[in-house]
Amino acid sequence: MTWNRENKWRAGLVVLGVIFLFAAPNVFQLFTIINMTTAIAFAILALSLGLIWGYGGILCFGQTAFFGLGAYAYTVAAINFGGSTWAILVAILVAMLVAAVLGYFVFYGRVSDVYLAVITLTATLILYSLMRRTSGPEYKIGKSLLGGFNGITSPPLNMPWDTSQVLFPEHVFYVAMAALILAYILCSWLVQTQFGRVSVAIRENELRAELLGYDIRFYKMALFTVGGGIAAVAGVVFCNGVGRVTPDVFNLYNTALTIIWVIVGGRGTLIGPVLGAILLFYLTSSLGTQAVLNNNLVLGAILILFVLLVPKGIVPSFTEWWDNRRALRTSRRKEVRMRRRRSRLAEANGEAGDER
Amino acid sequence: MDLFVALALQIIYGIANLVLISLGLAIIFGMMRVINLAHGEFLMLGGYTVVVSTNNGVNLWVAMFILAPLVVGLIGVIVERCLIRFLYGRMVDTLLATWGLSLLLIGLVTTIFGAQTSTTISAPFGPIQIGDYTSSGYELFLICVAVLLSLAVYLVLRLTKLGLVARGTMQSADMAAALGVSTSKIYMITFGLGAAVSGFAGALLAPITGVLPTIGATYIAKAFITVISGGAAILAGTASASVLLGGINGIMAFVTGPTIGEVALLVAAIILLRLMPRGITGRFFRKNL
Amino acid sequence: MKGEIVLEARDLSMHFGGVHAVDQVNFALWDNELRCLIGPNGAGKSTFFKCLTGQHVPTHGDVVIRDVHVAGREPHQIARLGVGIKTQVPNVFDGLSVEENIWLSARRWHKAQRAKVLTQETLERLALGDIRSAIVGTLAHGQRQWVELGMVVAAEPWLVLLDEPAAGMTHEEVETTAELIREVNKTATMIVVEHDMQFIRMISNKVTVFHEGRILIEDTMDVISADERVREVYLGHKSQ
Amino acid sequence: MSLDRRSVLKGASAATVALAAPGIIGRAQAADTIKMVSILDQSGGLDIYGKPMVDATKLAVEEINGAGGLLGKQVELKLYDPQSTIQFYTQYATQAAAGDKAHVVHAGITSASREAIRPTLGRFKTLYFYNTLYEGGVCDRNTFCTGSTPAQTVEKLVPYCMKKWGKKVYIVAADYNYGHITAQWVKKYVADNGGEAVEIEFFPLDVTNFGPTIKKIQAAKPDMVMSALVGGAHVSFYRQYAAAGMNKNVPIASTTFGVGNEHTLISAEEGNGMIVAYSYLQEIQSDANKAFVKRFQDKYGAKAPYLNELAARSYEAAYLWAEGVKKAGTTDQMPVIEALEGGVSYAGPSGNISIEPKTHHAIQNVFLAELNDQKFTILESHEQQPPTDTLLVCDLKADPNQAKFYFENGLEAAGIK
Repeated sequence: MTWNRENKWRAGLVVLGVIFLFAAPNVFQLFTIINMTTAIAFAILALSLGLIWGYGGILCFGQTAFFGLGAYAYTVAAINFGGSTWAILVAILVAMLVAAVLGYFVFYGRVSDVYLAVITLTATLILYSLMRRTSGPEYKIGKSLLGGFNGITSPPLNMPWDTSQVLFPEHVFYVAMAALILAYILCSWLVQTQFGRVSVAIRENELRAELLGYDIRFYKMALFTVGGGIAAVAGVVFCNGVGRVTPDVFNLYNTALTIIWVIVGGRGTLIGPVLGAILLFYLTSSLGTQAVLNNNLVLGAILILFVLLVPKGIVPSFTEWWDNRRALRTSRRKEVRMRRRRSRLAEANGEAGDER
Repeated sequence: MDLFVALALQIIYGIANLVLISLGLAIIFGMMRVINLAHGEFLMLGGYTVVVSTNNGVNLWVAMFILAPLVVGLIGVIVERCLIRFLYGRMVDTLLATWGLSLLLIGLVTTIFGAQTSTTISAPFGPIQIGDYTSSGYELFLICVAVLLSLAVYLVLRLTKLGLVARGTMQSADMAAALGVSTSKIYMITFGLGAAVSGFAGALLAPITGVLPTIGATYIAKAFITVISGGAAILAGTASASVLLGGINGIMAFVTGPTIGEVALLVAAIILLRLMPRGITGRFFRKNL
Repeated sequence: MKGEIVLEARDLSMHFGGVHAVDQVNFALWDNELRCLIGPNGAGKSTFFKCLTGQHVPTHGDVVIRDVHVAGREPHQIARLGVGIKTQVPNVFDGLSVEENIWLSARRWHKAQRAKVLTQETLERLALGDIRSAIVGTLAHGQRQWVELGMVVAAEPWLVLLDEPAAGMTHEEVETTAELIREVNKTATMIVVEHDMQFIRMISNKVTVFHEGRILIEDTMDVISADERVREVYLGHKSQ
Repeated sequence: MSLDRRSVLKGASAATVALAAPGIIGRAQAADTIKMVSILDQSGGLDIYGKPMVDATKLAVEEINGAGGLLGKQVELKLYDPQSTIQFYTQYATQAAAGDKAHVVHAGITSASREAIRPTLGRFKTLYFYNTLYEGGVCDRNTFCTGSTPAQTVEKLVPYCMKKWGKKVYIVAADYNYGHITAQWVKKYVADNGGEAVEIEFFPLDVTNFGPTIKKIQAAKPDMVMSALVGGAHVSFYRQYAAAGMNKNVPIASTTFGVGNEHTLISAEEGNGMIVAYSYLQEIQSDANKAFVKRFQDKYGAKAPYLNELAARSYEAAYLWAEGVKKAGTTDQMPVIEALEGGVSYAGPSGNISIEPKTHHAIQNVFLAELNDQKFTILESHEQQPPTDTLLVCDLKADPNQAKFYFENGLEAAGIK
């Protein structure tokens, strides 16, 4: 089995993540830390899509649906409960429930490929259309008004079961980073379980998996549901980072962007989407601070160059380069050794050292 | 009765509108399995060609029927040569590439022309009277153009070598390659053709819509949903999905209001794809183009 | 010799539009049998096979496997009855290693510990040990066929349905495959769809001949090869 | 901000607290320039509004510096482009307040963006100016809303047009908070003036086919249409309306048409006869305005966009803030707020503008204008209009510690009928 090497990498990444979690607030300025929360939220969202698309082959063009539902459910629940602890759970459950229902709807109808992409996209756009028009006092869930296009102010996180201790935005960073690390560990573990490996098998060949007796509809639905739950966590982190949730989370731009993060980072890896999201977030964010060139122009050009130069995405390209380098080094070492041996032999035989 | 006629005309126009904004995307997707996320920007470029050239004194019809398809078609060919052709067989990467292209085109147009460009054109033909109601004569004209354009695309696909590849690809994605014809050239022409049709559509809509660099975003989702709901067949798929979705949208928009109209279109698309997981033409009209 | 009937097709029909690919076929398979289905291209044997395995929902009629009515069931439900299925085109997990392919099959039915052992056994049984960590997509056609056969075997099915297991193989590979099939038959009842007569001669003596969607004749290989009608049907299309 | 609360995560990193403290308590005073941050969309769908605002802001800062700066220091303008995304608004607001230690932030186009950054800027005690016309109702001592609100524009526009065209009004509006609330104001003013709102219809921001609605308008036979449509896609409404010949029969009035420079995006014959109400129009015939327009066009040349209320108000608001700083003699938040509340005024292109202290909204001139050949002709002007809508709910003098948006959920929720 080839898990060992990958797991070494993964463990290394987790350690790096933990170091970053504690070191970052000492290294970076306050606003950098606060703003990181949003980037981390996107990273978790990308991770969720990386899991279901990269490992399960489910091209979901509407992962932000669960992200947005998570954010909304958290906000509404936290306003009603007056605390965040149960609200987080509600957020995850709501998103997973919707994912399960949508998953049942599409996978048991054997919708796949671009058709699946369109259904998930459409579902997201429906949420977008509906949430935008919920301004007014008649749209409320419990104590929380939905707020329409302007969205709802999200109550900040508090310490578990202690609503008197509210976290400041700079402290939410810890929660966000911990959530990212935990989600990463969860995904890493999941893809190695029987469930994860069967999911990969389904991605590779649906018919074969079926003929082996696996109910691929169930596996896909289950994976989709897990992905929805992780996306909901991302949503909770996001609305804490931004302090607000608006229907924009469901718009076309954001949902397409999620796909772009995963492609940039590399499908079939878990760290790839995470890096893709963070990289593109900081790229667009730093583009916004310059006023020389149009942002779309620069970003578009970068993405086009990227797809031509790094076709497989960052992480797979890096791994390939690393492997090649190592293979090259070992083969070179071998060659040198061989050459030495040959020349020694030649010397011993009293012949002229011949290169060939 | 007048209302009924006027409304029926309106709904037919809604369908023609969907056909126009989707057809270019359908050609490129149907033949090359490339999902062109820059499709909305091709429409936008068509509109811009009309606005900019009429501002510089070019006749509206010349701008619309000749310049727009030509300019956008040419841009399509350039894009195919410089970008898309490196990505064949990598459908997912074309998502990224065309998304980048979409941003690039928006940025380019904004940089050159600014966030908005003044226009001098308005819809030709004026209104037509239907009893107590008036409809736009131009919309009637667009309905005819949509029909003729579909017919033209049908003939191209039926009678040319391009059409042969198209039919091959629609049956099986690998088949086009297996045909052994110079697929590279065919693909270039296809992409150019798709872009030209999109540019033409954008030009046609220019007199009755706002022409802005960012306007493409309002088209792409609807076009994408229409094309995929239609299934693999380029014309039959787009046409049947347009009729279904456009019809539902038009009726619901009139009965309940535009928001519910939009949502109804989306819900219809979801239900349709659940019942027909390969789109309308995955089940019906299989042998059609 | 004849035990109980384990698989039965009753009045099975499959129509595509106006084409009757399978037309009112009645078919029975007895325990421990190794039955070959033959017929020229388009005779309906592959369609019949797909109806048995759940890849097609028959237009009429029923399929009964050990008293379970399976027509219209999903392939995985049929597989769960203990049926191992190999399709015509090699259906393997191209992106995974040989070992993982086999393991995925074994693990479906067994606990982790047993699955590991079973995977090992299967690799040895099919002589795939040398290429165990190779990525299946990089293997030669014949080897991929064997990997798929391995996946079928690793599940320890009591009924095995194979669609053209020797297609596209070299002569030597065909012989090996025949050996494997005889080996598998020791523990499982089998149906093999094939049109290579020589191959059939190597593995089976009872043969069902399909022609134009119906069963033309069902008998031993010797009788079949002497039969006028079979020769006629075959000579027109394919001479082996 | 007790230590108790912060000790929450003290195990994690004590340094966080140390870092956090200066950001929350106050900002370094050693800076030798005065920092003004502008966060406005220069790309994405909202750039039609944002770009002219940015251009005007740049001109204002340039002029202020040209005239010797403020308090003897130069004003440093930092621009952020949130690219029409909410999360970047929060991001840049945090960066401006905690990172750049900005003395003032001028930001936000949509109410959603304003609501996203208002709490952040409030928390870091960074003075905030919102210069867009909007639905009214913000009541926040740290925030100054300088754009026009419905009581200033709709209230004047509706009676004028009803007198001219008739009492049956059909309302079309963008399907989001702004559109809903503006529609409610229109309905109220139509009723107040003895008219009837026959129908209110809302449109998602990305609708481009208005055919079914135009048929509905024909069926309802109103005397006029009141539009609160917003954004690039909605420009299509005016064009399709004209294509059906409706602009000749049922005229349109609007308080949104023109701020995205829509009147240049439709042709002359499509737009002729429409009536709008704003607190600024490029065509205002005062000397101050003519000079302003000339300076603007000299700076940006042929590509200079039309100067609408959003752009001009961004310019004026920069000056208004500068006047506040001059009067306060410092850039510190509280003194400047008090100075602005204390009757600082600025005579700009639109005339005199000052801050109404109870609401922190602007007292400003309002103009009604008719569109002719892609240019507005001023019909009426109303001097020094107070923000009577927000005044109904907001009194910062009585309760300075509130930071609310009263109209967040419509007028009824705010107790207005």
